[in-house]
Amino acid sequence: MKRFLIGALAVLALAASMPLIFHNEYFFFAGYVVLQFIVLATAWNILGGYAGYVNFGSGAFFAVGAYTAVALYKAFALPLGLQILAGAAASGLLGFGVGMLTLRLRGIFFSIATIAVAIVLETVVLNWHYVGGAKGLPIMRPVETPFFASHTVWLFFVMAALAVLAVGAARYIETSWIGRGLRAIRDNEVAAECSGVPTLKLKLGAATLSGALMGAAGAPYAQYLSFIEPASTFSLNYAVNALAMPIIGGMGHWIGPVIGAVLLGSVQQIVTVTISSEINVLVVGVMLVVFVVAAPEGILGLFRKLFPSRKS
Amino acid sequence: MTPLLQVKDVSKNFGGFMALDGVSVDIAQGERFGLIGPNGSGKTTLINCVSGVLANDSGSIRFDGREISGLPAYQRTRRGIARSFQIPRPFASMSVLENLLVPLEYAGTGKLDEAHEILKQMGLADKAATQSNRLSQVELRKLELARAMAARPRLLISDEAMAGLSSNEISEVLEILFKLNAAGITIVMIEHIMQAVMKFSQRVICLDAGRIICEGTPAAIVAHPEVQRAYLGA
Amino acid sequence: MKFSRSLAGAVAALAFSVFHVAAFAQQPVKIGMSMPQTGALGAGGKAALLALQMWVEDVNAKGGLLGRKVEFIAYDDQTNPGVVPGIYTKLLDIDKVDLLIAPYGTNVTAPIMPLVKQRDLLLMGNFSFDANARIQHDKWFNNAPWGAGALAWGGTFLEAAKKLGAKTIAVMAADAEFAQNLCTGGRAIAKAMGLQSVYDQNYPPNSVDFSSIIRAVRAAKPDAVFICSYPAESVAIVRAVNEIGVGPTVKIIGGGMVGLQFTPNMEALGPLLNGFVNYNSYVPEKSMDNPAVREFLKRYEVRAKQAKVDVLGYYLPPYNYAIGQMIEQAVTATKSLDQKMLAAYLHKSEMKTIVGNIRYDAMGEWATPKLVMAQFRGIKGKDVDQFRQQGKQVIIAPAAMKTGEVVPFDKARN
Amino acid sequence: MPQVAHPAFLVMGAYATYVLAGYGVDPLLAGLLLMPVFFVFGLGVYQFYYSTFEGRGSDQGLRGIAFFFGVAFIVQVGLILVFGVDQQLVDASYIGTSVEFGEMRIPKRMLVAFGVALALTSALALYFSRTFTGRAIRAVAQDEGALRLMGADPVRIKRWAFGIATATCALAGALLIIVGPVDPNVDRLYIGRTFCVVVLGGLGSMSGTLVAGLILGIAESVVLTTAGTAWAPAVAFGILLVVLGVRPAGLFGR
Repeated sequence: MKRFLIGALAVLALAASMPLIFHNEYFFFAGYVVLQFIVLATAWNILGGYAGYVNFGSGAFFAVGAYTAVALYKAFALPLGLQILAGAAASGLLGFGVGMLTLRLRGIFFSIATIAVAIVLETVVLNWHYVGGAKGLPIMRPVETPFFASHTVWLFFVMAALAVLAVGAARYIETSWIGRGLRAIRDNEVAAECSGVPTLKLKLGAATLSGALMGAAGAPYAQYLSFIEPASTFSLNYAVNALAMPIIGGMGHWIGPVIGAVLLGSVQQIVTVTISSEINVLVVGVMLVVFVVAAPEGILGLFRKLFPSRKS
Repeated sequence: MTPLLQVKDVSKNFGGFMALDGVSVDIAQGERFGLIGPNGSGKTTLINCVSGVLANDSGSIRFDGREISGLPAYQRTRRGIARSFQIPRPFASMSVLENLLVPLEYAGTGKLDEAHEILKQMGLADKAATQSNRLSQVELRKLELARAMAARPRLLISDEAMAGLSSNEISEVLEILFKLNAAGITIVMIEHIMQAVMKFSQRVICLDAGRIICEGTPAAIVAHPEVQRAYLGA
Repeated sequence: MKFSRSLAGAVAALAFSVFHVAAFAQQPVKIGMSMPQTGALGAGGKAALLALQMWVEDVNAKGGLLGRKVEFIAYDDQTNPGVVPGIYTKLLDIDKVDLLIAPYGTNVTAPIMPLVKQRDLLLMGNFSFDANARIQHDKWFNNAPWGAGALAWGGTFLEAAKKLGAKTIAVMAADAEFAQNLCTGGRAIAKAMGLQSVYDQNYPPNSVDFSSIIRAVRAAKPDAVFICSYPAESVAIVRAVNEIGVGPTVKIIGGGMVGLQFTPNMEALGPLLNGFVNYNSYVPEKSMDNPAVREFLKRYEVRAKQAKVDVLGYYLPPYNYAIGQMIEQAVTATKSLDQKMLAAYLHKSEMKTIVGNIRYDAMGEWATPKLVMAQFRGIKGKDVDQFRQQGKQVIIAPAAMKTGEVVPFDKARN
Repeated sequence: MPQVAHPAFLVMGAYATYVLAGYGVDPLLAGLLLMPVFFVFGLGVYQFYYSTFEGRGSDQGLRGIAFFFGVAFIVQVGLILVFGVDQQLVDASYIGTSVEFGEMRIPKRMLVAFGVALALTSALALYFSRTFTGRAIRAVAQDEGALRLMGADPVRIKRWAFGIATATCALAGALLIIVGPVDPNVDRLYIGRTFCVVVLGGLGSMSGTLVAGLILGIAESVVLTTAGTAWAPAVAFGILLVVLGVRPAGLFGR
């Protein structure tokens, strides 16, 4: 635990000192996206990887965070910190609600319900004119950002902090009794229940936390783009990436989603500079299928196979 | 003294099919109890209702004098009802030791020593670090029992723990169950292998088509004409 | 043989690059933009892009800007507003462009307005409608013939409706930046004119089936139907009107239907267009004849055939070429790429382009709008060349450019 | 076996029809011609799925779902790469004209689609109730063990069912593009509609499915005319969520 804490602080310090090394703002613009995917992938993994419930609607949780933040920013000019908290709360609530509705049923119903929620909410936002409806809403960033070179750098740092928080939470869950309970659910839900695991409560908890983290990741989105619009905020790409990254990285360990997000996220960011964005999401889809078929334990699994002597 | 488990008029209906039809039975503290009956007679349904995997449609189930029929399964486990499964359901991604840690942490004492103790008792001590999907059939059966024991039950329900085992392995498992009972744990055994049930049980009931057709000592049950008809005639 | 040929090629390339270095001793002037090349506005965007490329070639043939070669960078935004901010950030931070042109269309321009305002950059607008109304950026110059507000569209259309004796109106509009801006203005004008609204419906962008909406319009029995739509929807609406029918009460229909000006759409719809009254930037009528545009279109057509884009190129290409001309005039006059100086010049000077002389108002819109309303008439079959003839798109307003009187919808259909 | 890739196959069917229509083939005929091709394709996909997941028996739930999700996504992006994000449509004599009933004008394309869909559903219903394989397909959903005892191989039956489902997608895709223009992103909407209808009707019930389809269609058009078209996409998913929450067995389930 101590080592992890030190590591986390080191990552944050590194993030804060990035502006000293990199002067091109685009680095932070792209880095933000990678960090955002770390949060999303880690959040997805808490429910998907540990408990085995596949969320297809990560985009919706992300968007709920983003739009909650936008609505509050527009109405009360809330500071970013509170926007993130509110976004997390709203998406957490959404996760809880969807969980209540479907977590008692077979896993596939939960998955379908998350798609359903994504479309219903997208329709709601399309018709919600206060936050721009279908046509979107331009957001003016605050003019001054204390301590940071620019607003993008500041947002980069915020997202880095969220990523550390998310990974920390995932790691805590994984190594504690909660994680063992979730894994028991994934392996055999009836046996878990008969071993004293309160399966519904645990799943609801995981769905809430997972949703909340996704919402937190979405909250700064409008400020990052200085614009928000439903189609790209609810984009299927978030859902696919949030699911592909942990599966490709390896679902069993907290570092898996991080590896997946850093790898896929950076590749996509680099590729968008040169190649069309279609090809780059196609790569994600193909990699997802290839890994699911050929390397079900992800990159981590491959790594373990190569170096079997190393434990865990 | 009130019986440990009181099942009264319990019925369960699956879309028009009466799996249990007004079953009543009391099981005393410390008893070795046998449950037999042909395939589809409702044995597993009954213990599913007792352990909370299924909810009974009517009737009452009391454990230690308190009504439990509305409770979810995990709470029943925490109160002291543990079970093994007919088809082993290990937590396949975990090691044998971790399998035990789940009930230990959620329903038992949470002490790691205890897990090792149980593994030793079950003869699985040297498999503690093995991943559970690499176990043999008999080891899986033992793991089922060991995991149930880790919840520190007062009532252990063993659902066909011996099916498919050799006679040596059967006596091994029987021995374990006798030892657990000697330590004060009430045991309900569901079994197809008659010798084992008859050797183990102090009292036996026989279910057929969701009803109890007879109840008594092993010797009396074997002699009962309805049992003979149910088993041999069907 | 093969070797020597490739060697010769290499020598030639080397010589060429040496020549390059000599001719443009400095870094090129980079001009960047995103352009919808696929998606809803793709058909128009591709044509517009070709015109801009033609300007880049022309200006480089003349020796570039400030003696430097012009390098033009354009990305496809797929008409997806969500990707536009990322593209412009990349243009500014990775490609390090000197000047920015906005993508064609309001929906894809709106997302970058905060960005250019924050960085205080010059942005040449490209057929946007009221994109700057909220942000009020002082370095925005929109090249579009309609000016600020909806008067140039709604005013002329609704006056024509009045002339035909309309008392009631139905409004249908896409729920997107452009269409909403326009129909909000249109509603206000209709109200001021005393037209009674009997049906008013927004629909989500990229709707496919309009049969139920057209049925509802028919049931409301309006005299006029004002439509603000994007290309795919415009086409679908024209088809649905033909299939379901809007009923005998409707005397005039159309107004703000983007996409009916694109040649591929005109070709595909053919006679289904008859009777529709729609805005346009250029139609081949006598009153709009302009030798500069004619000359440009002649060159454009050759290129368009090769590139397989909109062959007529009436709607966007001349205006996009004009954007290039304005940049050229401002940079040459100020001898600078400084955004402030360029903006100041654009504000105070008259810009001379192939689409006419343009002056900008304080909001960066055309001070004197020049938008026409034209009615499709007598279109037969799906032959492209008929659209080059006069009388196929009769200008019914404004009065100064009128080439015919508006005809009631059902009369123009038969 | 709830399946998330079939809506993508549906859109694929629509695009395949579009390509054939480009060579002058009538879209309906194109749909029929595509059925055997899609059937074989479906067999192949299932075989692959079986040998990598079900056969191995390991953790098929999560990875199986992820696999089909990935396949659906690849189909969608592949279509975008080949055809672009633009809407595509086909032309035929029954598209763009309508039949008049007094004041009402009903587009012929709708009548054609309705008729063909009805015929297809009836044919499938007959197939499932009258033939051995059809009944076996229905049985496999409930009890694989019993089926084995009957002497049928559940894997073969499931593969067959998958093939039929995929072949149906070909014709349904043709209907889709007859009814209106298609773009690669519509499959997401159809995931909702498909599952809504199936869950509402009760898994495995043909008549339930038909009734549920009608209910959804009526609900969508009611919302369309009362609340406005902007709300229509949410209808199917809204109903689906409510059904999942209230009555997961479906309207006609036990």
